[in-house]
Amino acid sequence: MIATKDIAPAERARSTSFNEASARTRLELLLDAGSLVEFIGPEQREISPHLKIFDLPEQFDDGIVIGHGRLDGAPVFVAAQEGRFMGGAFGEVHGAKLTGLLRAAREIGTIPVLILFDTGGVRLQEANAGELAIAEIMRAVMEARNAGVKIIGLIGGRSGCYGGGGLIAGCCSALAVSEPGRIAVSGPEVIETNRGVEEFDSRDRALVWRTMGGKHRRLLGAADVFADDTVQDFREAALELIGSIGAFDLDRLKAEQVRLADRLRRFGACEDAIDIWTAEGIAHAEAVPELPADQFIALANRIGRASRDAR
Amino acid sequence: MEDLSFQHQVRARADGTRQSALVGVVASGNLEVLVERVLPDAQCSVVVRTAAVGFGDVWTAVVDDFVERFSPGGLKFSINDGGARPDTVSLRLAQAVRLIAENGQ
Amino acid sequence: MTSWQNNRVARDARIAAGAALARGKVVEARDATRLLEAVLRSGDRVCLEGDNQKQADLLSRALLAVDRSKVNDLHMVQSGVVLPEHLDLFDRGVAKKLDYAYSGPQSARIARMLFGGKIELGAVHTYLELFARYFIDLTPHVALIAAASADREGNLYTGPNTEDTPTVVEATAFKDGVVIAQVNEIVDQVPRVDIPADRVHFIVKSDKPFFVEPLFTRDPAAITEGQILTAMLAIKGVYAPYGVQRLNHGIGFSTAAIELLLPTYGERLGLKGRIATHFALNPHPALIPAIESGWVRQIHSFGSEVGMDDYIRARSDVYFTGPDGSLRSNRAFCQTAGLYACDMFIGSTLQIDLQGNSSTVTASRIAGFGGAPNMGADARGRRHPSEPWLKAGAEADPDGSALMRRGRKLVVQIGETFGDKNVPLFVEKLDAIELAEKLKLDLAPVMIYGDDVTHIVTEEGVANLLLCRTALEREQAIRGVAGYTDVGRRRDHAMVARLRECGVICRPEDLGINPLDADRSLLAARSIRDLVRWSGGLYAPPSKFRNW
Amino acid sequence: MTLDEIIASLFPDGHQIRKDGGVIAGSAKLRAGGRMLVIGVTDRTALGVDEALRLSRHVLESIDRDTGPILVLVDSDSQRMSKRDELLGLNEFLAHLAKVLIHADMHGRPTIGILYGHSAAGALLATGLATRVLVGLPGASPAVMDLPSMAKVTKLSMEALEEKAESTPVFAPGLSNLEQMGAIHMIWSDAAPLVDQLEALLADMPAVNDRRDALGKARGGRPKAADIVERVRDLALQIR
Repeated sequence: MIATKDIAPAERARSTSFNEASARTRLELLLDAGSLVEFIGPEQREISPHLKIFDLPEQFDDGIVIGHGRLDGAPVFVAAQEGRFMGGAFGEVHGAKLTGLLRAAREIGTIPVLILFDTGGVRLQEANAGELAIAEIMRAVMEARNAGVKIIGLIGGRSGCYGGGGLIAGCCSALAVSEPGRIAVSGPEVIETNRGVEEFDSRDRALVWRTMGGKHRRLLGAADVFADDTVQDFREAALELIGSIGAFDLDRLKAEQVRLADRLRRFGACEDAIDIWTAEGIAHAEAVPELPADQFIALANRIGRASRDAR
Repeated sequence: MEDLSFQHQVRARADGTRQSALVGVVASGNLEVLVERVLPDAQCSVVVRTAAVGFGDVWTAVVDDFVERFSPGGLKFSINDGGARPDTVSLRLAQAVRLIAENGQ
Repeated sequence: MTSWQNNRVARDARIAAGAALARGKVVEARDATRLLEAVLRSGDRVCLEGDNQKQADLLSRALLAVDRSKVNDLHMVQSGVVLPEHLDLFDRGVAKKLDYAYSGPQSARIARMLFGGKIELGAVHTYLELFARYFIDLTPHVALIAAASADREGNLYTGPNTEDTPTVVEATAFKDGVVIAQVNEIVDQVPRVDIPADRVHFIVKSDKPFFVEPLFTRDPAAITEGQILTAMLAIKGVYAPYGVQRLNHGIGFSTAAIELLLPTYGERLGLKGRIATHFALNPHPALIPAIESGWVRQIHSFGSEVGMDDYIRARSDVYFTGPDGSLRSNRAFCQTAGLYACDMFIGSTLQIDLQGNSSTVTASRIAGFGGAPNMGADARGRRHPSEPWLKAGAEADPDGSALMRRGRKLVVQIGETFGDKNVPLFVEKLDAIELAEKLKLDLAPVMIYGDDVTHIVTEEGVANLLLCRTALEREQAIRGVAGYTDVGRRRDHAMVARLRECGVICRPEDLGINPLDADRSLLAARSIRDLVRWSGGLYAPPSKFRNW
Repeated sequence: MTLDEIIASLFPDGHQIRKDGGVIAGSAKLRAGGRMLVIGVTDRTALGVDEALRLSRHVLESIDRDTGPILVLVDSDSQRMSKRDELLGLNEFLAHLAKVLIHADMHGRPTIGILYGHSAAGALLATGLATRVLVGLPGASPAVMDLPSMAKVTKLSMEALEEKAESTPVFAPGLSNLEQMGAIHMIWSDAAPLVDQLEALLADMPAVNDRRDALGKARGGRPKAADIVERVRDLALQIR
């Protein structure tokens, strides 16, 4: 295959909000122009076999686009969840498409995988199938990484990266996240329901974002790159990560153990993200959410937490 | 859910060479339209699966106007509808025709 | 001997009774109910200030707690019935009769209570009507108002949300009434004097700041392609041909879309400086990009909006501000400005009938009128000319003498043919009529009468009703933009085609607009975050609108 | 069965297994010889950052120190749903535990999960579902999503949901539903000594490859997953 130099319509990618774009548009603009080829596209009509039980509408691609394309000429596998269809949740077919992609990537061993998360977690109406699909994806991610595959998560969609999606993200080689991106296991409403509005007011969106949002995750080192909310920025983040990820081995898991233990020790008693940021030596921690992207990136780099070799 | 199907004879074949295209997403008040170039040039079909039951006559009117206006010969439109408003349906159908008229796969 | 100062004597007696609970004018919050029991008399007309943005909530609760054997059967005369306590007063029998203007969040409950006979209704007014009646026959005996701060003499600072306060105080204080203010804080010196101390008799310091809701914030992220198309049609099909510079916008998403298209689509059409330069409008965050791009020269406001304080302060060329730098709003003056000084009102509604009458009443809700009917009405008393006003007048009466012909205010109804939950905008018969029959009202609650409406804009096109010469033309012009609603599908296609030929109806393609270009990329801001960026960080949106 | 009964029945030849704040850790002697690392969650404890990190530490220490299979006993709540856990990045802690278990399994330390009580959502993903073979004990009551919560979100009545659950294993709680999915490989008998069943499994461990999709297909619980996985894999391999 002849490497085509970056012919992406960078201008469109630069002016398109990743947060707002559809799964397909994200991929079209993220990859080199015209290079996206879908596997089991919508015309195959591989819909969920379960939604009809609940008299709910199906989507032809079951809410996930998978395929391959090129990034600066080099081949990549891609998967993008559509966060607007059932909250991007994992169902049987949705999950199986990603599992198949990851298993192929493991066998090939050299082609990186980009996962554009946009999910509330398990799809309620097929909860058992969805939960298991997530377990299979986690396993497939680790098997692929073990075989040398770089797996990069890009998180900036409107449904965030919740539930099992958060666990899969935790299994990836590296993550890029934008300000509107969120990564967590339990959603804000779930916490409020379980703990009461005094502990967590899910309608206080500033609280939600500073607890789970992209900036906090970047400062914690849970994500390695902070992207501005454009598709072009995520493209550049993906390229940067592909270029910088090293090989996976047991030492990384040991390093992750140390990294997470250190986090618990330092911040385990903090009540709020602002306390954590303050403990990191940030002078006006309460102003972090308002920082523009360039200033925030400079700050995050100065704090210097990353998980690149420790995950 | 309700299934609806419309078949039309049309004046002319739709522009473009692309074999299929997809616009929209299935969500509340929204819909996806999958358009495929799979029919003879003088035919058009629209197949709908909708969450909003009992609006067959509105769909008929929307599809009639659409076919009259765009003459989408050779195209099959498959719709999954999350209860979109008629104007949104018209817009997505028009977007689908535009997208499949582009060059590409 | 006839006494001519009974009211003043009675007022002094009320104040004396209340003074027993006060230190100077200051009364502790815990004594608020006792204060009201001392000052109020059964059957009093009471204004319990309920604005859009500023609620005398502590005084509402205090009034609700009065001993019913001491105070009952009050006649509430207030513009906004918006807090649950406002209606609890009637459930408890503290109040009996109601004259009001707006009941947004309580619209369903007020309908039930009216139907159940819990409330004796005077009338539902527009703001200007109710304010006018404060000075004629509905003058309050006692006004319970809200302000941001007070000094110990009783000078009040209302903050950016001055709204109704000056009007209520004027009517009450100068006609032997008692004015009681709840304030968020008592300070040595107020930032500016909005209400002079000699009109204020008691001050109660609230335990927490009065409740303010962001009513005028529309998240650009929720604006649809349909709303963008409709906004493009309005700009190119109405604003541009009439050259509308002085105007009022409603608070819906369609007008928010217009605000966000001005610096992009409007700029491309070369309309900057030619349209939308002077507004009677609350500080809509969605207008920030247009202001920052130099479109907007001046805005006068009914009230303020949450999060806009710093922005307004820094843009005093555009907004009205006090010596302290913060916004000075005034509902009565802004309503008057909207009525007499604006050439156009554009806003959305819930129902439009075949004559063009519109209503926001549904069978189970009485939201009241607020200000829209004053904005959305031709001002028959207007005498000054302007280009849009004269042009509209000429369209309505092409054969009249130019020197004798009245102009017309442009009253534009904008909306998508189907609203929330696929409810059609166009109906054969307004729910307001059904409601009037059910409640035996003398008058159906029509928001804007059809004969005041000049244009209807939907995603299907623009209908110019000024050009219609017969009732039948008018009906078909309305059907002709009613899309796939039942009303729209029952159009006379031949007549609609004719109306299109003579320019009564303009389709997108007639205006050179391709519906497929109605894309969210046209919006100058696509998120609240974008608005913050446009404002240079001065706009501080409330938490519920954030995604960062 | 109680945890003590289960441990006694699994390891009649002796064990050093301790419980501490809902976390189980230790090792036990296998009848066939050698030892087995035993970890787990008990007393329906919610799995939060602290618990997950202790469990992963036990596994990592054992990887450096021991050989032999690893057992994960599960009677947990869901993940801990709290502000503190999410603030600290619970997703990383749970993923880390799963990764450590998966890595061990792939590198000569075969993993077995035993679900003997409750478990749900993120807790199940990080423990039982991260093992090679997940065994269910009679009476276990996993619930990915509980029906009352589902009723709230779907706006369906409990009766309607229960009726739907009759015809499909795909959403309702319960061991047999998860078994039909392929998530639970087998359900052991509590009438026979668990040690025999454990030894039989260890003697005949399935290959390290994840075959749960095929199980789900064979058992009729997941009609499409295995085929979709295969089709995508084939398509993707063609680009080599």
